[in-house]
Amino acid sequence: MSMLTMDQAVEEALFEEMERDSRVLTMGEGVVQAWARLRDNFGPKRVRNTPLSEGIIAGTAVGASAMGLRPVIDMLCAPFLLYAMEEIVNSAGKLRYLSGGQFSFPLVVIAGTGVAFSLGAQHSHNLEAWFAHAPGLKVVIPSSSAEAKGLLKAAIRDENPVLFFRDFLLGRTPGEVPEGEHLIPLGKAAVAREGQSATIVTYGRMVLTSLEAAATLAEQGLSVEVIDLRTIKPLDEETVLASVRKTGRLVVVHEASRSCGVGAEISATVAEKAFGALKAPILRLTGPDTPVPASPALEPFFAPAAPQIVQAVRQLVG
Amino acid sequence: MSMLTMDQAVEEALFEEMERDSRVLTMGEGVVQAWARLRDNFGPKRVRNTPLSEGIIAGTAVGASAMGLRPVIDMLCAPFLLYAMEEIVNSAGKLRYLSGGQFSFPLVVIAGTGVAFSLGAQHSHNLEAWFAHAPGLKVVIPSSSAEAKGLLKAAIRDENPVLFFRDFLLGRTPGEVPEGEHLIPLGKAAVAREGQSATIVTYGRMVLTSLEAAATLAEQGLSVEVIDLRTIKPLDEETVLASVRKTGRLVVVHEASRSCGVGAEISATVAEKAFGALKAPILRLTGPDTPVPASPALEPFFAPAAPQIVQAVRQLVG
Amino acid sequence: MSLSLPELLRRMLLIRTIEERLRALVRESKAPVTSPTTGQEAAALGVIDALSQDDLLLTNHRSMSHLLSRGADPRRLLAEIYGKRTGYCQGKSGFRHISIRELGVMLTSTVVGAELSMAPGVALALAMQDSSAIVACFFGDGASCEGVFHESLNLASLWDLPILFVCENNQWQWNVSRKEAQAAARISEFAAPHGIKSQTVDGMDLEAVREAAQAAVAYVRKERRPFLLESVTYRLRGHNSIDPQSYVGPEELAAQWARDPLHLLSQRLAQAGVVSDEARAQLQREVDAEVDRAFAFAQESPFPGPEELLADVYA
Amino acid sequence: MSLSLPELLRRMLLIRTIEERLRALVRESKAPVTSPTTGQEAAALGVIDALSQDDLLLTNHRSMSHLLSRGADPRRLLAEIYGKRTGYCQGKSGFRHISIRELGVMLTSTVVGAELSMAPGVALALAMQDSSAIVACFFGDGASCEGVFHESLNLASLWDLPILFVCENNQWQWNVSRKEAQAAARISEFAAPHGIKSQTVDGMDLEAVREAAQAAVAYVRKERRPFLLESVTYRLRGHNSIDPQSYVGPEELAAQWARDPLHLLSQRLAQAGVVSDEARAQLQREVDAEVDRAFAFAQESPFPGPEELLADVYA
Ligand SMILES: Cc1ncc(C[n+]2csc(CCOP(=O)(O)OP(=O)(O)O)c2C)c(N)n1
Ligand SMILES: Cc1ncc(C[n+]2csc(CCOP(=O)(O)OP(=O)(O)O)c2C)c(N)n1
Ligand SMILES: [Mg+2]
Ligand SMILES: [Mg+2]
Repeated sequence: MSMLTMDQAVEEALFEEMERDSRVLTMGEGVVQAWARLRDNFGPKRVRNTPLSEGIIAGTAVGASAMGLRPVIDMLCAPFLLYAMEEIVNSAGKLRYLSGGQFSFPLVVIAGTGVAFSLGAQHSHNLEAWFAHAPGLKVVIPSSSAEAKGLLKAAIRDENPVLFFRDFLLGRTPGEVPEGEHLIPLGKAAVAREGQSATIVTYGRMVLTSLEAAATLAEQGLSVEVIDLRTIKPLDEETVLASVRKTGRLVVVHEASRSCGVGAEISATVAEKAFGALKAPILRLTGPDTPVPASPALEPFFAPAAPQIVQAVRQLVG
Repeated sequence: MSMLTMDQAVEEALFEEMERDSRVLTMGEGVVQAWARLRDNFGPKRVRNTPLSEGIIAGTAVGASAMGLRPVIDMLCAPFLLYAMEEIVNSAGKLRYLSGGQFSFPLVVIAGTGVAFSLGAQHSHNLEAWFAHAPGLKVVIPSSSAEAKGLLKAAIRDENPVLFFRDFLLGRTPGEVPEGEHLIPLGKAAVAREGQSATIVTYGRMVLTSLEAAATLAEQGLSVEVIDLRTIKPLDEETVLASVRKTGRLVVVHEASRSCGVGAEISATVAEKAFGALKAPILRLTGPDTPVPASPALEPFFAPAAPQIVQAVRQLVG
Repeated sequence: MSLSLPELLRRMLLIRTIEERLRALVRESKAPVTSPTTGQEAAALGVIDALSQDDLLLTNHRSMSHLLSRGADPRRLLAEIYGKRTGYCQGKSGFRHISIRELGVMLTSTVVGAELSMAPGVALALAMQDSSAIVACFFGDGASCEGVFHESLNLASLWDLPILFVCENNQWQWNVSRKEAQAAARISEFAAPHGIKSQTVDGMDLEAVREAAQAAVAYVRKERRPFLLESVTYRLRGHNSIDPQSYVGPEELAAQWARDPLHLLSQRLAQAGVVSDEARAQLQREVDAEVDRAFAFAQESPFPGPEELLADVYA
Repeated sequence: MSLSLPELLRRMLLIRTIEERLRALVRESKAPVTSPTTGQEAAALGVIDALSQDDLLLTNHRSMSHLLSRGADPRRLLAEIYGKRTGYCQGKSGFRHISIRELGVMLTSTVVGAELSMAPGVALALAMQDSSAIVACFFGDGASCEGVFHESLNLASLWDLPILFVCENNQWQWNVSRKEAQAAARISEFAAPHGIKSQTVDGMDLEAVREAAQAAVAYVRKERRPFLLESVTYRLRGHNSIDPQSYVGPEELAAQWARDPLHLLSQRLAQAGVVSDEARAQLQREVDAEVDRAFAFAQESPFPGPEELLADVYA
């Protein structure tokens, strides 16, 4: 075990995979500075600064991955992905299918997510739901440095295009990370905390907020289960449904806006497949359907906070 | 009343609004040919063919609308919007908010949607859920020529950016359209058919498929209510909730892929706000989480069909 | 490939014959809609003839000339167009995005500009694998209106990528004339500011295209640097096989048909005594027979089964 | 605006003083992070001085010089940077996307390239309203790597839009050197293929920039055609106010500081006897006092209330 921030864990995962597999290369604006250790060890051919051109960065990853390379591109902030949607969604997500399986696209797109540092809506915009809605892509969002390492290593080894969202705040938060070969399979959620009377399904930084709420509820004598999805797509329905069948109550928590978000998908899945087990309405605590404000006075109100989660759970069991 | 295809109804709405308001102009690849009547009547300044550059088409609409013009841009097919996400989502959707309300963006983006004509996944991709998830935008999808006219006229008069999705098949289907001033307010759903034992919530072309299913069910003695959302965002929760409170059963139907689609949002909203009224699980019938195949042998299996809807409703009431 | 002039003529006849047959059949709804390359055969064939077998191609929605020039089997090609299981993409693609990996035809997209966004990655892989192969990226004049065209040129120049950018400037972007869409006089002029060499050639003259392409290919292969070749050609048919071209002036169209690359080549080979009119008539008969067989194969081939809807989404 | 040389010097002092103050305060966490325009004051001021009041501007994340040159109130500007209700955007923006409609500063986006995508629409509106005003679109060398730069140039040329494209080529794109990101020698060279006139000027020399800008503005206003002006300047500070610039060579940085536009102008005005050293010291004292008041206003201003989170999403 070593203590690493999520950003350090990402670099460690990249380092190990680049050492393991010479086909892995990284590209992006400033990756040479961000991942100096990679540049020093693997050289300029495999760690490439790019022009400020998100479209061609993603398109290049698509072309390179079809040829057998395993590119990892850093798009910095999720909203910058909007210049690369054509390449990620129309090309990487569809050309395997449209070609009758002639090509595969083992690439990873890293993008920063989360409401932080008064960045405002053009840097802070949680977009994971979009990539879950589009076909042919996988989506992961770690909630800790250890998850970041394990999920990124698994994403790099996956044969499909994977969106890897890195939370800005967690990026600077230290946490224990297993040394060496630490892999977390895509598509498997984790039970972050076991409980009996209600289930909280969440992911990314909201896992910490939810665990905080669960601790408070425990003091109040309420045992709550917290599920950390880890992978948004493919979704680990089994784990979610099993928990809800046990507790009968569900609160979904995420920072992204509400309409057509991941919370809607979780809620709808449960309302269809575990309806009989439900003892109460399914609640969603999410970011509002607004852009993210930059003012430090407004920013803290965007994401759900622990007290709201506590209140929501109490409302369900009340 | 006159019989018009949806495409003709769109042109009629544009004609009337351009006549009414000299600030309205249309831009896009081939609009001069697509809307020859507009070009003939309103001239080259207000009906502009553009370069094959979706990004700048959308960006130009953003800039022009902030200046008080009311641009309507035709992006042809929804997947081509992927070149314009930055302009639509980061600029049109966020710059009013980030500027503290200094600007508004009264623009309309028209895009073709739906699985049709063996076009394949790069022309056929239903993306309405994305724009519902992003802040600051409105989304409408008509299910008939009359709705197309009424919703487009209302969208052009709206002070906000509106995505207007035009179904390819309905585009060529004739239907009765009221002459002149026919407006359908954004944010209001329609009860396309009244019923007691179950509610089908749907939109766009799937309204026709759902009504077909409802007719079959009626013959079988089952009265089903069909709700035509018309506007995807802002969502008319009241109408949906009122219907489910009456029937106690809900099937959501759309052609778009399942994960994080509009159906998930409807289901989650009901599972939270009308849970007490639910007598059965909420079912979603949607397109699969796959790209759209071009083969005429596969294309018909993508969208939900009437028999599946019939079966789903019977399962709920069974 | 360096094919003989008679063989080059045969391929042009094959392309023309298949596309005109498709246009005839679509009117009787006996064929799917396609996007004819009629008029652009020389621009495609001249470049592809200058490539070697291990070079890679990217094309787009208007690919018939590229695919057949490269040696695609007309039977599997038509089967794909008909959406049949025996097609190169198992029927999933239809005509719009046909890629044929076994022939080095990579990653075809029908989204205009996508060929340009993917080409650098394909070339980067060749560079990192120390291959001597190069990438030929075929795109239209309309694609050069998409910003990603410039991003692609910049990256190719910056990273020394072996890409032959081939712009088939056919003067049309769907029903919009290039002049209405682009201020630039020549598309090749966009290369220089990015530090890329370029040339503009008469795309109706097969031998001129081939000569220019041979020089360009040699440059890209030797220098491992990009090059932009613009072929000035013309879309003699509509945007697709059911487009009546009502927006094209009849005089303009007539003038362009007078430049028909197939006619030009036939004439020249006849005059040079390389392929006599009789020999050409014989070639045409052989081609007709081959095309008959190909259409029969495509029409009689089985469709994919419904289970295919869910196949090949993920690897 | 055609300000007097002493007033131009005063504005440069004001910009420099505010930004250096912000850099000092951010270290004590008494100010938010910002992106200094230090080194680029002349490139901004020289152009904005050549504009008239009814002309419109688009800027980006590095806007301090543009906003203060245009006459923004330092108090409301700093209040916005601090996220206060009294800021130009009611605190919603922070420093990254400050637009000031009352000064004609439109639609500021922090997404690189967005200024270029929105400028044609602003200019189109002016054209359709038969206004004599023009649009000045300020962007960085990095923005010229985004494809939309070329889409913007093409449309502006094609539609005769009155846009003065102003590239502040400061040699850096965050921590990436321009040479590592762009093959082009000069960004102004991208104009010609689109049929647009251009000029490259020394962005450190206020009078040179102003002279070039006056000619460019006159051309755009009279011809109703776009023009591309490239100012060769340098980002003397980090990408943002906490960036140590560790990736910049010390000799290079020293050499560039020797070109400091504020120093150059002060020197020139002193030598010409227009603004003596004493007069400049006096100007500096006035500026310091103004800046003190502005920071006090910003720091003491109220924050927006929580209800503001949901305000101004829709019109
Ligand atoms: C991004 C995008 N926009 C629009 C279309 C619709 N479309 C298909 S082909 C075409 C014209 C393309 O012109 P060009 O690039 O010159 O190729 P050509 O058809 O002339 O071969 C258009 C507008 C598309 N497929 N992709
Ligand atoms: C589309 C996009 N990509 C990346 C960023 C992150 N970013 C902010 S400023 C910047 C550098 C911009 O360089 P340039 O355009 O030269 O402007 P400068 O900062 O030098 O003034 C980068 C990469 C962004 N804001 N938007
Ligand atoms: Mg063309
Ligand atoms: Mg710069």
